[in-house]
Amino acid sequence: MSEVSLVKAINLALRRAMTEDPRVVLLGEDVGVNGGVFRATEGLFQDFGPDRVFDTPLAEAAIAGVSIGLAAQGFRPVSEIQFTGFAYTCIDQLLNHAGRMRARTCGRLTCPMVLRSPAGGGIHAIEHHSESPEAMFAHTPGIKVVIPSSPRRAYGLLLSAIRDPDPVVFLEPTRLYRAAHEEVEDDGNGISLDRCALLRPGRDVTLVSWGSMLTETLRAAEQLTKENIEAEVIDVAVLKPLDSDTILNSVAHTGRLVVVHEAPLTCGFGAEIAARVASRGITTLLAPIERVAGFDTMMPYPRTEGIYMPSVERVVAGAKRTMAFA
Amino acid sequence: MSEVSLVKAINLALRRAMTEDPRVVLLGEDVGVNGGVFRATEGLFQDFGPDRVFDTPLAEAAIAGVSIGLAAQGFRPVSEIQFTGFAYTCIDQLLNHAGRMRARTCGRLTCPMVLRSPAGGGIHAIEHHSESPEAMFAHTPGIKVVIPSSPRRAYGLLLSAIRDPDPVVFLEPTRLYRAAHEEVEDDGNGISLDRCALLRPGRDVTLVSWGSMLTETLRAAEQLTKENIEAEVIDVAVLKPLDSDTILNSVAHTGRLVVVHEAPLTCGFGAEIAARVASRGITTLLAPIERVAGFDTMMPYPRTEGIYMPSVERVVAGAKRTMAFA
Amino acid sequence: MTILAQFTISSTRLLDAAGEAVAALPPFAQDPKELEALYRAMLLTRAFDTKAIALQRTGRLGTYASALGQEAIGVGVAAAMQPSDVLVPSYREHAAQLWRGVTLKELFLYWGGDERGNDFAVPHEDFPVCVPVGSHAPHAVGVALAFRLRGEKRAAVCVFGDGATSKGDVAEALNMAGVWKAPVVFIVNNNGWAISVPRAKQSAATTLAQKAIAAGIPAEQVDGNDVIAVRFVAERALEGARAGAGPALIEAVSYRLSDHTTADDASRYRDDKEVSAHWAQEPVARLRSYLVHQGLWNTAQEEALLQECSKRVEEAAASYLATPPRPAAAIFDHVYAELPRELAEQREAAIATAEGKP
Amino acid sequence: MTILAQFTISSTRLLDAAGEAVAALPPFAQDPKELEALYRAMLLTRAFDTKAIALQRTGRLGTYASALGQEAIGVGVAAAMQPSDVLVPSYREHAAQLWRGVTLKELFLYWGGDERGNDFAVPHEDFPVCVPVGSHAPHAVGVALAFRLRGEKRAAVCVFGDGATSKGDVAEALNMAGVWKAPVVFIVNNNGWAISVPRAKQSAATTLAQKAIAAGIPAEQVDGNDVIAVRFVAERALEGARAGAGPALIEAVSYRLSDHTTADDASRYRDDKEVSAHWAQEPVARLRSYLVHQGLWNTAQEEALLQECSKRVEEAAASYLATPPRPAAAIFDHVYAELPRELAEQREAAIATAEGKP
Ligand SMILES: Cc1ncc(C[n+]2csc(CCOP(=O)(O)OP(=O)(O)O)c2C)c(N)n1
Ligand SMILES: Cc1ncc(C[n+]2csc(CCOP(=O)(O)OP(=O)(O)O)c2C)c(N)n1
Ligand SMILES: [Mg+2]
Ligand SMILES: [Mg+2]
Repeated sequence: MSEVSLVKAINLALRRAMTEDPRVVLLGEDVGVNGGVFRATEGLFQDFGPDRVFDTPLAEAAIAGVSIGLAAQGFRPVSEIQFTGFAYTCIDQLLNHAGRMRARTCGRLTCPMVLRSPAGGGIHAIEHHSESPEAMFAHTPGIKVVIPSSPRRAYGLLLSAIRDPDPVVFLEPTRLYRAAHEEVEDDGNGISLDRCALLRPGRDVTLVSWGSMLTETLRAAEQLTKENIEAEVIDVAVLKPLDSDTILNSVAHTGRLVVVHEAPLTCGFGAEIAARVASRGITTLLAPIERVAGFDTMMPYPRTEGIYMPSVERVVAGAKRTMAFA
Repeated sequence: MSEVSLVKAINLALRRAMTEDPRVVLLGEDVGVNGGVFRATEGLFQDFGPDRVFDTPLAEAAIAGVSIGLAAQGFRPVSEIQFTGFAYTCIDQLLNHAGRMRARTCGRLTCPMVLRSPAGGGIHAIEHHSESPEAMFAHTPGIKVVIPSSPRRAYGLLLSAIRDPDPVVFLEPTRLYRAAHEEVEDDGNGISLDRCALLRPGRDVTLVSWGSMLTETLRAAEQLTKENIEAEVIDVAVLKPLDSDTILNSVAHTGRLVVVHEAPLTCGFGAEIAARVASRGITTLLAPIERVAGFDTMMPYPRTEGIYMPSVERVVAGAKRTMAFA
Repeated sequence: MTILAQFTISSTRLLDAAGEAVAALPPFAQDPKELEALYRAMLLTRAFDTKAIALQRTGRLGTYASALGQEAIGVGVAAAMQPSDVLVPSYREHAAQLWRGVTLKELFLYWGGDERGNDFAVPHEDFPVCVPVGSHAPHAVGVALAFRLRGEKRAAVCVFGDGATSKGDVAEALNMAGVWKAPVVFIVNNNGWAISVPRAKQSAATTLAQKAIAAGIPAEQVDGNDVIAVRFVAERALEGARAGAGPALIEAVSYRLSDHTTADDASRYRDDKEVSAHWAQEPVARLRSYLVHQGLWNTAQEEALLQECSKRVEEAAASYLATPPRPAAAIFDHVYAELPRELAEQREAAIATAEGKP
Repeated sequence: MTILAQFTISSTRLLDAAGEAVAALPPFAQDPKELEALYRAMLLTRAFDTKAIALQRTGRLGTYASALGQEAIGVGVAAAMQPSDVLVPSYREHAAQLWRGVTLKELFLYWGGDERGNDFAVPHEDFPVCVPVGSHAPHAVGVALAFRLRGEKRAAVCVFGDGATSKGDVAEALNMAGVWKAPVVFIVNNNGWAISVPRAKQSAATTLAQKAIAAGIPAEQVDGNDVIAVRFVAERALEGARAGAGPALIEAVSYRLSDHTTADDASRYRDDKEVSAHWAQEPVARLRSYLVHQGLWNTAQEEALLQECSKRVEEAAASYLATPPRPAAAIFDHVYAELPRELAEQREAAIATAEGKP
């Protein structure tokens, strides 16, 4: 067992899923011979052939729409949208069709599809390549939304997403594709889609995040220990359906909550978490709920991208504000 | 001055805007000779001619995209998307272009456009005609999101939206188009886009809503008086940018908050309001924040639509839960 | 200047407006039973249409889209399909749905606002009607691709209107179908109008068939009021698709004799003279004249058929009206295969509210 | 069967690969100054290209999309435009942008990740490059519609790639332009590849020009490595558009001699032999041969021009590198015309964080 990057873990999960289930097919732009612009599908076209892995013309809405047709026919399409900034044209298909095909037909037709897409910034990419629209998908009934934060979790969550009988939007943190390394056992074990993950226990403040922002969040937790603040860190991982209990239980014993995300603050998924705690967990709160998030601006061009991205310092400051609160 | 319906108020505002500013043009499906499927543009084609009001082919993404081109050239396009369920294909244009054209070009090119669309359910419409995606638009930097709740407010808010130098998504509550009647003075006065409206003062609990759900919310407030509960009712009206202060000030004296909206609960705009109060207003809260919202399902077909729609009873119950809380 | 490519769009008509054969009829048209089946299906559709509008006018059905005048398209196309093919229809193809085996009651339930109207026992793999115009075109390509990948000799049929041809989804779907040689036949029901937008303002293209040229797909036009011609060209395209020849597009030209839907008032934008002129072209009278001239049909049979159709429609309507709405909890039944915890709580709340204790 | 419509797609080439005139050249080509201007612009683009790649390789520029081999398209099209026309380009049209008056420094700033690279002093109304493929096509239609509504004799030019022709946005835009007779000319820069997807897998259409047939728009193909031919056909289409003849589409066939971008490695999916074969077609050498044969150009001039270009490029690069990034607060400067209260608070937070006190 050796250390692999997050993108390699994705690749392992795809290979495993295709091996165990002939209904799994991959489609998207450049996923074939080229193995995907980030190499997530590397080698799969060569090993499984053109009937299991196919390049599509440049048309994201149709990639989603064709996946719906394939899924309704019993295939398990895993489609790649090259960057999440180009997935906005898929929202109509996801919202008007994938998310409600089962309900519209009383279960007669279903949509077991996965729409994968690299998301998030911090890679100094050209404009439109650093988007974090997870909240939009999480607002869509009938859809599941998953965001891994490490190679091992990427492997297990993607396997579960592909095996799930319903449509899953699977957002892969581009920033972690090569940066994150971890030993991953290719054992075919999925990770349940109905639970958040506790990454670090702590008594003083609960830090909740997902995807690449857990890097800053965990670093912040480390720094806080220097000031004798023990932060508990939760990786939401599955934004929809949301496991509120794990978060509520944590806040119940820490009394403090900081939600960290990269998407713009307003209507980001942090708002949903804050709202649930402000409803069910309010009596356990000892301080205002803090959201450390991207600003309500577009992702700036690379030269000033760093201004936008939530930093370790901002997370630490947010946590301290909750501690300082009397 | 006579009573007019909300859709007539929209019509008056459009006529006024076109009269005062030759740069205002209307485009959309069936907005011409037919005057719009809800008659919002009735008579305008006949009076202003084919160079000011034009029917488009059936292509919503292009309606948004063409509006961006017109706006960058100094026009003030007001485009109609026939139903909000068909506006999802506009999200890419709004998010990747309209909302950031100004920022991308450092102000050289701008997007003074309004995208109007009938939204919401309760009209027993066929599927896809009863959507409430306001939160998705409110998550989009550079965009403003406005939702009127009465003929007078529709008139003033639409005028301000058309005069605004930035892109505005203007969602019109279909359910109120003909149901709501009010005296509207066609005086050309706009209503500021930076303030919420206090519709009803009260000391015990703050009920916050927007659009057609204010009908249920105000009725609920009436019912609550019978039990000596005085509810303060706020019409958000402008979801983005959000005037948090008015809401925080209200909660500061009532100590209780119930947010009411028709969109699915998860990641609805109610979450953003709850999150802001749970951050800035937490010390003033005497009870958990309640959200009375649509369920996380698709809008059911007409026969069971009523199950989905938040009812007066649900709002009353929510308010009472906050009051019962000790 | 070098010429790189040339394209021709041609049109097929076998029966003229008077019901006279203007060309050799295909083999199936030699069989009276086949022709009678087509005729019966068109009449049943019209009977359903009439009843649906009556129910809507009296508040017992939702907004309804009539197929009046376009029955030959749905019937001709469905008759050309094999049961194992899959139909991916728009909201105006009741004729095709009925032929495929969707029941009158299921249609009433759908238009009455009940999801159970989409839960067809037969045809089990057909899609429900698509309301967001054109957005179902890529679904049909996916279905066709599934057939190709499994090596099945089946085809998908996607029907949409003239207005839908302006939608990006349709262009993207046509192009993908072309690249992948997917066994799918696209049918454009060109009824001349997209609500108030006439065909001429929908596109500067001379024909809508030529939309397929952009995708490198063979295309042709057919007289959509001539059910024999429609079935003939559709059969040819479907046989090709099942045999691996790839996709095809057929523009069936007909006319919307009704308002767009029961919510529409076409007199606001359409000249009655135009409508009456098109009544002379309509498909039911056209086939009837042919059958009568051929001595294959008489007034007695007509009478009997009309009664049979209205009886079936009345029974279905009664059974629909007698069907109680689904219980509150039902709206949570099929959101996901398994109800997540957070939705289970919402389900309880919905039930409580329905029972008057929110 | 009646024939309803016929279409022909033809192609224009004036200089062959060896730089021999294979047809009568247009008047502008009789003027040596005109030809020299086209040549200089292509060389300047190539010099910019070389420097941009060098900067990227050394970490001083972001991911960059080279125009290598496609200079004739941008230069030919821009040369056919009037200053008052508006360019709505994709991300690979540096050649056109430079001709239009965008400065080398502005291009470096853009590709270096600085919004100020889009704040052109000249051409003030041109759009910044569009990264979401094809999504700018409707913008160009809107711009063109604005010209028509104001009765201005101006045209919009929208350039996109072969891959973009598969995108719904492009089909919707073409159709609307056709219906409204908008003065817009669409240029397809067909460089044979969409990253790793070859033209043949992008569409089953014989030519990409025929995409316009779906919209009822006149279309033609041109040798995109022949700058004289490109300018000639683009001028003809633009004059028509300004004169009210409506939109047109031109497929300019060239080849992507470089990787897709500096982030791409084309050797993974493309045969080097294919690339070397296309070097024989490239536009710069082609025009140079013609100029040399005509006695209009010699090695001394070539030397001087190369030096002049690299000097200009080096100066612009130095000036770009010497430009400090914008301050933290700048990301809030142009979100809206006026900064809303909620954003003012975020702005303070950003400044504080930048100053180390989050
Ligand atoms: C994407 C989308 N936009 C708008 C509508 C509203 N609408 C319903 S039917 C229709 C016209 C469709 O015309 P056509 O495609 O010709 O089909 P027809 O109704 O004539 O059969 C419109 C605009 C819709 N349902 N979907
Ligand atoms: C809508 C969209 N999808 C995907 C991408 C990622 N991407 C960037 S360029 C490209 C290929 C474009 O090919 P083409 O249109 O031929 O233009 P070229 O790059 O060859 O000039 C892709 C898929 C994008 N930028 N936009
Ligand atoms: Mg039509
Ligand atoms: Mg290309």
